[in-house]
Amino acid sequence: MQMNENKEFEPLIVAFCCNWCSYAGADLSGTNRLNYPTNVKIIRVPCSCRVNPMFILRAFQRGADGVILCGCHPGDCHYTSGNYFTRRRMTLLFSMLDFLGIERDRTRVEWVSAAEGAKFAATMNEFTEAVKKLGPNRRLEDLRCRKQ
Amino acid sequence: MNKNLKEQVLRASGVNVLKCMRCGKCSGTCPSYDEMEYHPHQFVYMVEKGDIEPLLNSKSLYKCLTCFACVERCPRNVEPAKVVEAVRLAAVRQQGNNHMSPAQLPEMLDDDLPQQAIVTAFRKYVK
Amino acid sequence: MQRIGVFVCHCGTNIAATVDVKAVAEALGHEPGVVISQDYQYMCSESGQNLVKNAIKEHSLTGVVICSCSPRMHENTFRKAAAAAGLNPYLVEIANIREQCSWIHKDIATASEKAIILGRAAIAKVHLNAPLIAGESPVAKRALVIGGGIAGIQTALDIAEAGFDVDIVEKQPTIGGKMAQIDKTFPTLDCAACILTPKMVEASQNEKIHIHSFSEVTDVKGFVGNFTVTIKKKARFVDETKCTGCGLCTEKCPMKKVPNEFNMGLDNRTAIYIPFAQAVPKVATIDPNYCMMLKNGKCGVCSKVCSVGAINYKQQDRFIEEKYGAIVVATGFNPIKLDKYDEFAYNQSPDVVTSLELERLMNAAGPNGGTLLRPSDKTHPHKIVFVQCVGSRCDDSKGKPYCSKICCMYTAKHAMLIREKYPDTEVYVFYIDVRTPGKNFDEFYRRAVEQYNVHYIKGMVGKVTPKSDGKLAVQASDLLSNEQLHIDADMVVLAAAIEPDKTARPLATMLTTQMDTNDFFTEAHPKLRPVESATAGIFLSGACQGPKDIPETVAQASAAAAKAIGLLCKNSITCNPCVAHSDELMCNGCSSCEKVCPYGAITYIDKEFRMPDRTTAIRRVASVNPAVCQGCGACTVACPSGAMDLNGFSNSQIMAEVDAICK
Amino acid sequence: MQEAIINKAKQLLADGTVDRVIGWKKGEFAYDITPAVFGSAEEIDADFVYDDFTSANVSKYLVKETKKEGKVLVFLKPCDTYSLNQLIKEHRVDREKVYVVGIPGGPKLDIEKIKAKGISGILSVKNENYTLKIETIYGEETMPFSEAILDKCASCKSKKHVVYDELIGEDGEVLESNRFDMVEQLENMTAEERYNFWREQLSKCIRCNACRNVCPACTCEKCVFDNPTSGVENKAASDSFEENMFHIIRAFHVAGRCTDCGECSRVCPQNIPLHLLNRKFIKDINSLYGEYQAGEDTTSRAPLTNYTFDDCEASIVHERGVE
Repeated sequence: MQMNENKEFEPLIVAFCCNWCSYAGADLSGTNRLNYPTNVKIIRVPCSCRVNPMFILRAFQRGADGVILCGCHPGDCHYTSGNYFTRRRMTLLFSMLDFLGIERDRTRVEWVSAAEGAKFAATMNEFTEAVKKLGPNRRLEDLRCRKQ
Repeated sequence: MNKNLKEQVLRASGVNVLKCMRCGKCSGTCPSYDEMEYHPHQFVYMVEKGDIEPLLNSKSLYKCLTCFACVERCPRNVEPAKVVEAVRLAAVRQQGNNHMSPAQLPEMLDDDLPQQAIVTAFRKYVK
Repeated sequence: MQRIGVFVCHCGTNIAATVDVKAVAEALGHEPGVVISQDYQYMCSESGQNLVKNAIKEHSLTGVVICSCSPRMHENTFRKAAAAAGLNPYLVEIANIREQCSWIHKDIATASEKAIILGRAAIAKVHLNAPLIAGESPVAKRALVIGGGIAGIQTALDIAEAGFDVDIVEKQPTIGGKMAQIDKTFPTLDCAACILTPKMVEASQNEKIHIHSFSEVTDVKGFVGNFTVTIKKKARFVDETKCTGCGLCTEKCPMKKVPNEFNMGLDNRTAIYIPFAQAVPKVATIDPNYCMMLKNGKCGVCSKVCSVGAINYKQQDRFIEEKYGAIVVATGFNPIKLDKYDEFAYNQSPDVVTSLELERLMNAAGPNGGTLLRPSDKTHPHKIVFVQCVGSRCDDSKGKPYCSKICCMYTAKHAMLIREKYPDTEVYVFYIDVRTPGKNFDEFYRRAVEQYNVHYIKGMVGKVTPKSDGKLAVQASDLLSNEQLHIDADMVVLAAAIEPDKTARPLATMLTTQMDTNDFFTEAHPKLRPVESATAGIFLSGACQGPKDIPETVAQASAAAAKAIGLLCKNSITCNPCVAHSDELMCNGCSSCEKVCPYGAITYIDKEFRMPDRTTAIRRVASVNPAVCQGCGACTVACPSGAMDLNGFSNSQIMAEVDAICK
Repeated sequence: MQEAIINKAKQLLADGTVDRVIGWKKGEFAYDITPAVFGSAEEIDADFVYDDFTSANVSKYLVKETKKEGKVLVFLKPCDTYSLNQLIKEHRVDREKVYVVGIPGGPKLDIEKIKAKGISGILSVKNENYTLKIETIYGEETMPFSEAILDKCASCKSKKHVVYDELIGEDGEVLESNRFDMVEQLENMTAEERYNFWREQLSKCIRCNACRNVCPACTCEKCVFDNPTSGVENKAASDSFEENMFHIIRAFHVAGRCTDCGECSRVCPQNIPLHLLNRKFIKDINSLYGEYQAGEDTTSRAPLTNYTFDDCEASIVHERGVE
């Protein structure tokens, strides 16, 4: 997150991508030279079900303005059932964050297959825009981690 | 093709005609088949195409006994009898178009006439 | 103290055009623990790899970060290079600055900035990487085939051919399965028995193949290469080793009114029986539901007539345990029950039969010795109506949602055979679509129409009513001529949908394999791994995976055998070291992790622990089998105490990456 | 009731059915009832209490007690039986080592509500026909029973014992409760209002860990917040984020396992309505994945270790309710 008087707010987006579909989808958008903002930084995980809610909170704590989780489409999980668990976990986690008054648009789950390079880029563009509109994450930040 | 009419029929029947796999079991099972100009499977197909006017004007509408044999036996749960019923309903609603208009009302007012009859007259039609 | 080497690749201009690689190498060189940071034209080239290898040796590196293309491209390349230089390959991390940076961004400043952050994240992660050693697990050189139909027989023969021992477990008293009941096969019309029975004999005579007939799998433990299976050998009250299959007992048995399941109940057998003449093993079995000796102790005729003393009324179920390296499931199919379809009068008239019943009626070894007669009055039928898609292609509430695949072809076969043998018989086939996608299949169907004059009518039978004169009133639609037909038929044949055998679901639970909603086994990948289940070491053969005809079944059976042989050939299997592991001190034994594991890799053991107050207590803790775990990490999140973690993607590693990115 | 319970405890100790009894004893004050383990009839005669303040759920004590030799007798109110069942399901308690006697449940009294009436120096509280006769050092006071009942009892979900060896008194039914009303109210606020509500509540948290320590679902050998290698170790919340994180993670860890016994809010010294977080999860689970009551049985799959192919997507959170 960078905030400057004369500079537009640039959100920091952390994207967790499963190794088999979404990370490959991200690679494909690179191969096809499809642009998305540098704000997005990808972390590779074996499966979307590896993503612990604690990682998402940690990202917000350390200054992320949005967190997006990408996995294989339901039914296509490399590990057959991982993303089904992800779906339930994240639905409940996001609902809880919403319940606590954290802006909904800071979190998202998107299913991106290895063939959907275009969808990956579009999703990242869209998500970055949405988070940009929200402004810096203030409701779920750790003040000690705020950068000056 | 009459899109509104099709939508009306689909909504009234609650049937998804796209589920039909055109096996013809409905017509195979229909006891009034020979009385009908359009047969149960044709009802489903013609509604899907939006080709509903010929059905509205066909006597077939009133030959369906609503015995529900086709509903019972349709392998894909399309429920043709409900489509027939919905088309029948569409026909009933359209017939004559001679519903009463409010302008006619004052002169018809009669102290002896029950109010309910007037209200009903708005909805009803002369066959 | 960590000594980390960072290597930034130009990838020609692929990276260098939009990322200032020199600046990235410079910036990352200042990260904690980094002792050398270099850039190079092509890191994946021979000389690039040598650069990495030399640096590992020169600087005694404890970790390597390569900033280059996607790890999906070259992670293995650099891991191998590290291993060659004496560094554990799992101490290498890749920062993806090509696909996920240089190729998507245009501005050099921001792209370089991002590349530095990605590099930092990889450095933060590699700080926490632990050397991992891929474990090895031995492979038991024996395969189990569950199901002794044509699929199981073919698989067993192929595996035995490769020199491995194979056990076939078959729940019926004989192997052979559905194919043994079939009369002729499409599209060649050769007799099923003539091609199947030699294979049955071959299987029984192959010394590598061990047939457990009249047996069931009751328990499966273990994992790929190392399954322990319990097989229940059901009591058949006949000593298999003594019985010669002479059949005298079956002739003398006084209890002759037992429905003969091999002939689909169309005739009767005796309480002690051999299913059919070519049965393998050719051994008698006593049906305890009908045997008077077993029911009330009165009879004993079979025991008296048996010259070798094979009858043993006191025989008990026996359980044997065996170790296997691979398991092939070949549980096959059954026609569905037709109770739901009243309109076809299947339960009201014996002359309404299923296609499999018709096979028996037409079979030379069947109840009528091969003459087609109506079951009701044993007269010759002159008008036969075939109904396709009975229970197939239905809405879920009405039947099976899938196409049963084989019915179109066997119906054409039946129609053709009847027309050939009894030209005075009229045959009508009511169809929705005729599906003949196979070699010589459509030609076969066309022959039925053109050469044998079978009446194919597009439409469906709506109602069958048995009449007082013994005829069956068939009411059907003819969609092409738009009329309703009324046919007085002598017989109606229903092409019943097929479904997986009832034993498949409990078996899937034992094997921890997956099934679809129709109880067909799910393959590991619908296109690229069609004969493997998602569970390592379990393979799928034949109709247990989906409806199939005989050639397809045999093809898949051999494919499954090839996969099983590939596994059995190995002395040991190398395991992926990036697997989950549980910290026993923290584990609660709550079973949450086990419930989300798709591979059944987690078991629980009772372990003694010293408690803080110096007493000892037995606690239940999770234990991950590294040979079975595939490393998805579902368990790590299900675990509330954080006892479960994943090698290579540990909680602390991922959090270090998050921190580095958010810094 | 107290007498019947004491007699039952002594009888089961005497005939050797059990070796220890988990019940309650008086603390410093009459209303200060705490769980206790009794080893003999004498100890029971001396200290055992069961009255309108005996609200503590003792099922969690079985985790430790059943690790020891012998069988343990436990008296459980209907809500407590759900907790025990959940512990049995998660293999934290060996059912064989527990003898469960089901006893009638509340409503129990909340001393804070009595004190809130300005009544202090309380010596004893008696319920006479649903009027509380409160003896204090300043004389006797009265107030209606209904105004002093615990919040968790006011929204009681069930009077049914889901696990027991025997019952004292009659078994009841699962009740229609209004327990989700407050969650719904919050859901209908704007995000801003919700944020302010929770900041006000959670900022009171002093991280005494009472909620965690009393929670029958929080029985980890070592809590992630106490584990220096977990990456989220945190002994004291020094920032608003940490106040939030502790409670979000705790609620998430018990999601699908929480039986809604309400102990977290009852013991919170800062009166934070923590149960609302758990109820939010329960409400979501019920509406998204079908009715599920943790602890109702010992075999069903918990919602978070289960799935269906057509579960809703996480985006449902973005689509419903008030932004």
